[in-house]
Amino acid sequence: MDTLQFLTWVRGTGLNIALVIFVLGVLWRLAEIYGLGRKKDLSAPRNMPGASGWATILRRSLPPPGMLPTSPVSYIAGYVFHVGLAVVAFLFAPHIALLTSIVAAAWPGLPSQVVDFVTVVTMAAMIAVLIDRIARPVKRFLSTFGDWFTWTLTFLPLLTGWLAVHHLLLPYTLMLAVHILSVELLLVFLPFTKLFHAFTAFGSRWFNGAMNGHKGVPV
Amino acid sequence: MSASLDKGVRVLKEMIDAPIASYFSSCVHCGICAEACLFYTETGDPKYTPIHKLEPMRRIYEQEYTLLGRLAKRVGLSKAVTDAELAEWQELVYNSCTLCARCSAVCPVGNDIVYMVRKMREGMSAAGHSPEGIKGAVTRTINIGSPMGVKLPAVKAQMKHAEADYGIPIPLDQEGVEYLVTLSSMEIINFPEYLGAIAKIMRHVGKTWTLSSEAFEATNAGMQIGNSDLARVIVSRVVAGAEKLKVKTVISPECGHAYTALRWEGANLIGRPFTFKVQHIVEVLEEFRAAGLLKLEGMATDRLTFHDPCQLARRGGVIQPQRNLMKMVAKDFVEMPDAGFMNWCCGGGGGASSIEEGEELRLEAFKRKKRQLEAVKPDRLVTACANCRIVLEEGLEHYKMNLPVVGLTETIAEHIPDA
Amino acid sequence: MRITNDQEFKAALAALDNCSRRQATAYLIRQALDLTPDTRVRAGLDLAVRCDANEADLAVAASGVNSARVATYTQCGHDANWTCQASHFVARAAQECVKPEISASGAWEAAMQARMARICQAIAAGEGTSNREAEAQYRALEAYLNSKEGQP
Amino acid sequence: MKSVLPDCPGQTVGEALLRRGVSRREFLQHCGLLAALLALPAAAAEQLATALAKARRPSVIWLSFQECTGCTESLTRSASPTLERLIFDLISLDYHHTLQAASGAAAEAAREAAMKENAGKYLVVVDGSVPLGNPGYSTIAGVANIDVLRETVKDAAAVIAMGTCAAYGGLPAAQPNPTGAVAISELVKDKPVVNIPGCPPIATVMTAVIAHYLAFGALPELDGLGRPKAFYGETIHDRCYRRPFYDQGKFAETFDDEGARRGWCLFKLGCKGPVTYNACATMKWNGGVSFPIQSGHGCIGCSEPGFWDGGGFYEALSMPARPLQAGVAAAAAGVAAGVAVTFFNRRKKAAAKAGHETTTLEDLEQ
Repeated sequence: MDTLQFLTWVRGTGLNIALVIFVLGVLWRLAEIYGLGRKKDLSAPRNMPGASGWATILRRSLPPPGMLPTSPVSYIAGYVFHVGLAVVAFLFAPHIALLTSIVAAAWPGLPSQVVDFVTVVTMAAMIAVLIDRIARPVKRFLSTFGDWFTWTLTFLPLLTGWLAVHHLLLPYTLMLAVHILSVELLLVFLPFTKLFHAFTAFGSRWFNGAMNGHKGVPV
Repeated sequence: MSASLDKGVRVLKEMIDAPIASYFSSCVHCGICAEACLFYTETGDPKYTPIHKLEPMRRIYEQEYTLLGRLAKRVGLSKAVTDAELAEWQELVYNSCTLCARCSAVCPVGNDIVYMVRKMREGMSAAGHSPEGIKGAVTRTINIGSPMGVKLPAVKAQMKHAEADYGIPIPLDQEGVEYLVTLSSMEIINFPEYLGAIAKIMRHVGKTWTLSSEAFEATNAGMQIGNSDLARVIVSRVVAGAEKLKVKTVISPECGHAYTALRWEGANLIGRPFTFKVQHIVEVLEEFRAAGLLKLEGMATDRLTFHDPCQLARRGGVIQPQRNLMKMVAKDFVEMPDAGFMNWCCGGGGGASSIEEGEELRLEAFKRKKRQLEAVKPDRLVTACANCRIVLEEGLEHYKMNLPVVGLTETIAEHIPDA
Repeated sequence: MRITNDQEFKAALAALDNCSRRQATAYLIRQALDLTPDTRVRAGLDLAVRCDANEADLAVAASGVNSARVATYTQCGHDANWTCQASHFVARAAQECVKPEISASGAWEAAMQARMARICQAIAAGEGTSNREAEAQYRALEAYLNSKEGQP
Repeated sequence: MKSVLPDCPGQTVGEALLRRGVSRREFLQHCGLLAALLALPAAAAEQLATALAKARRPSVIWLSFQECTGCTESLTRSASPTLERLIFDLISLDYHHTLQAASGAAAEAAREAAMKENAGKYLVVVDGSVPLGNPGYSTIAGVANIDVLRETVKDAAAVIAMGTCAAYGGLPAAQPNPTGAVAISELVKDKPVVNIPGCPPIATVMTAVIAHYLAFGALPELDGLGRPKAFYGETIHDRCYRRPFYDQGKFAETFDDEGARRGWCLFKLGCKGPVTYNACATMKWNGGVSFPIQSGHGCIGCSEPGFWDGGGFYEALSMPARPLQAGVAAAAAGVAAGVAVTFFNRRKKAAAKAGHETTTLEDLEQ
């Protein structure tokens, strides 16, 4: 298999396989989780402005009072790499072109140089959280194979994409194929690892917000 | 698998619902919950990381309710939960967790960790892995009616004493009054002045009220140990008493978990909504204040601060009322750092204070409260939970800090002019 | 002088100066000393009856009495031992006596805590709720006042 | 450098050029250009000129197999007498069944004669792929391509695979490859093979390779795919004059929109420039007039292996082949599986609940 065939495979069959597993996996996992249901709360609710599931979905995007200094790396590098991932994934022109073909909607992208800069910053932030995971006793204590594995899964698309754009290490065609393959691996594993928080974090925040909101506590 | 373990696992399977599944699926092992937990921040031991306290429950969730978990269990990659493991976790689930919910308030993905610990305790207690101290409290509550073995004659003696002290009659078993006042054993035993303060306040605002000979005890050790079957038996007594006397409102005493047990868990335990309202005494006082019924005299000139009981504030939604009340009686009211919603636990909530073997850890955790107090240097510390009060006093005594601790209700009562 | 009820009792306490009130209250609390084995409480009361007690001595005594008080709390969820609880209330009563200033309401408070201690004893013994301590306190206060009158 | 120059009698390149009226000055200029194209240092131009002038015209045998003659067209259709034209004229093209005057037995006799006279010294240029499926798919004078190739290459000095078909199999080898077409490099293992892919290839590349060979007696440096690095070292995208628009995120969305008129990047219209290694963007076509992207059409990647099967010409490189169909099917299956798993999990939970034994005080003590 030469590199163009490899690229063709990852763009065609490979992507199809990855998308099928991703879509199937996401729906399966969502059903597995939310299908369990919960009991109705029979206690009399206390209404309080800002105490609801929806409010918590938004509010939890910011560190609660006093928490930022306790885990600065988790928070700051966490923000940087999450925002960075979103920018790189959704505002890079070739990615938009790809998504447009799937969701039939288009939006303006950012100049390549900006995306390039964001990619570097994002990778730096991811390395920072990795070092933090190794250096911080709690994080190291909690870490399992899954944590290292998912970090790698997330980092590879950034690294390979950046190397491909800069024509480093491997010929562009091969690197582009490796890049797409790394994204496919990410898609395949996302529903079955902690990366699934990309979906469930919103549900979790909603439950937390709704259940405490019932008590009039804006969590 | 022993019968008790089997039972515990089955209870956990029953407990796992969509929120718990969502929470376990969302955790990214960021460790931020540890930073919110005083047992971690004061000891630096990572095993006290809140989400780690749920590890056995997480495995049962994965093994029973997820595709990959079932596969992993089948091929032996995921080990079944054992009795020895639950025994090891007992310390984490009870001694080092006061159900304070700070972790639930900070988790970036929104996990309500304390909700899970509460459910985890259901399985732990069913499997026979709960601390002797809380077991004793539950046994006494079921058999005697109070976690501390208080019987009606003792209550009557205290009533008589308070009547003598304040010169106000204390009604018992009066039907059709507005308020049914409940007590915690702590108040009957250690703080009888609470009862006198209530009598004084009720006379001042002109409200009708009563104690009940059947439902004087508001606490619920069944909820602390985390067993709904037993908690249901206990809460049913209050429900029966309140419905028998046809009161409009049941007042939960200055006790944190009693409020959670009555206000939030009660209706769910008995499986139907209450026919009466449940309010914490602080909420009732706030209503009196807002209605202009509290005409207080004099202001304390010493520096006062308020310790928020977790179950009242973060878990109960009562945060502003106590501040409004404090400002009525204190010229110099200062807030500790993180006060209110993010307040730090005294270290003895959720049944932890009745676990003898947990005392050393509790005192270690108290360092957080000590720092908070040192930051504002108050002359007196006010709170609204008898358990907080004693845990605070013990901590202050241990660290040789000379700081009186008083209850909010009696502080308000002190400023009510003599009739 | 004869004291027959709490009103008269309160009035008599209020009429005293600070030192006398401390002395009188300490005598009252001593009526309940049989309920505590704690030497810190006893020592505190011994100091309180002396009019020459200085603030430093009082502070040391107060610290000891406070430790005795906190140590005898019945912790949440623990089985109540009413006999121990009686000693808690004696310590609590004694605490008022070792404060630098003892107000009339503080003295009343101390007396009530001592009565509470006696109630605890009654509960522990499974007796009724009749309170013998009030009468004992009236007599003790009368005796104190009479002894003071005898002095120049 | 070991000389493999053909030591045959006849004109040198220099003599032939002089006879055709090319001045030494012009010749030197051409050599300078060639040196630049071959990415040689400036001093090499003089060396190249000297060596080239002395070189004898080599015998070249051109074999055409499964091809369309487009490669030959590319070489011969130069609008003006360009350098490649001059050089091309100055080899001794002894066999080329499209261009030669002779036909039939005479033509084949010419090939045999050239091979015999220049054994070990002649060059073989091949355009088109060789069918391995059935020898009868493509024959010359009744002889299967594979046999002609084997016979001709036996005594050759080197082989140049002209065009994508010869280099990689090209269009005949596109799926499902009915003739079993293969590239020349898969059949010739004992002689140096230079691939000059492109559909068609740039003529100058071939002349430059021959010039290099004549001047230095060796083939130029090749990459992993057997292509001269000097021409195939960078992608079209790297050298494209529209690259700044790509970097700014300015793309033509259709062939007649404002972006297309302004000459923005054609990436979204399927340009394969980013994965195509060729010199079109720098050397251009028709005497440097233009190249596909300049004329408004994206690169189709014709010089890459398997380009025909590399996805639609008008699908952007980042585009998946057919994601929607699969996605919809997966979504449907996911919903069905979700309903099933929900039912299963709920039943399991209900069973645990039904099996609930009310906890008594004794249970706490287990």
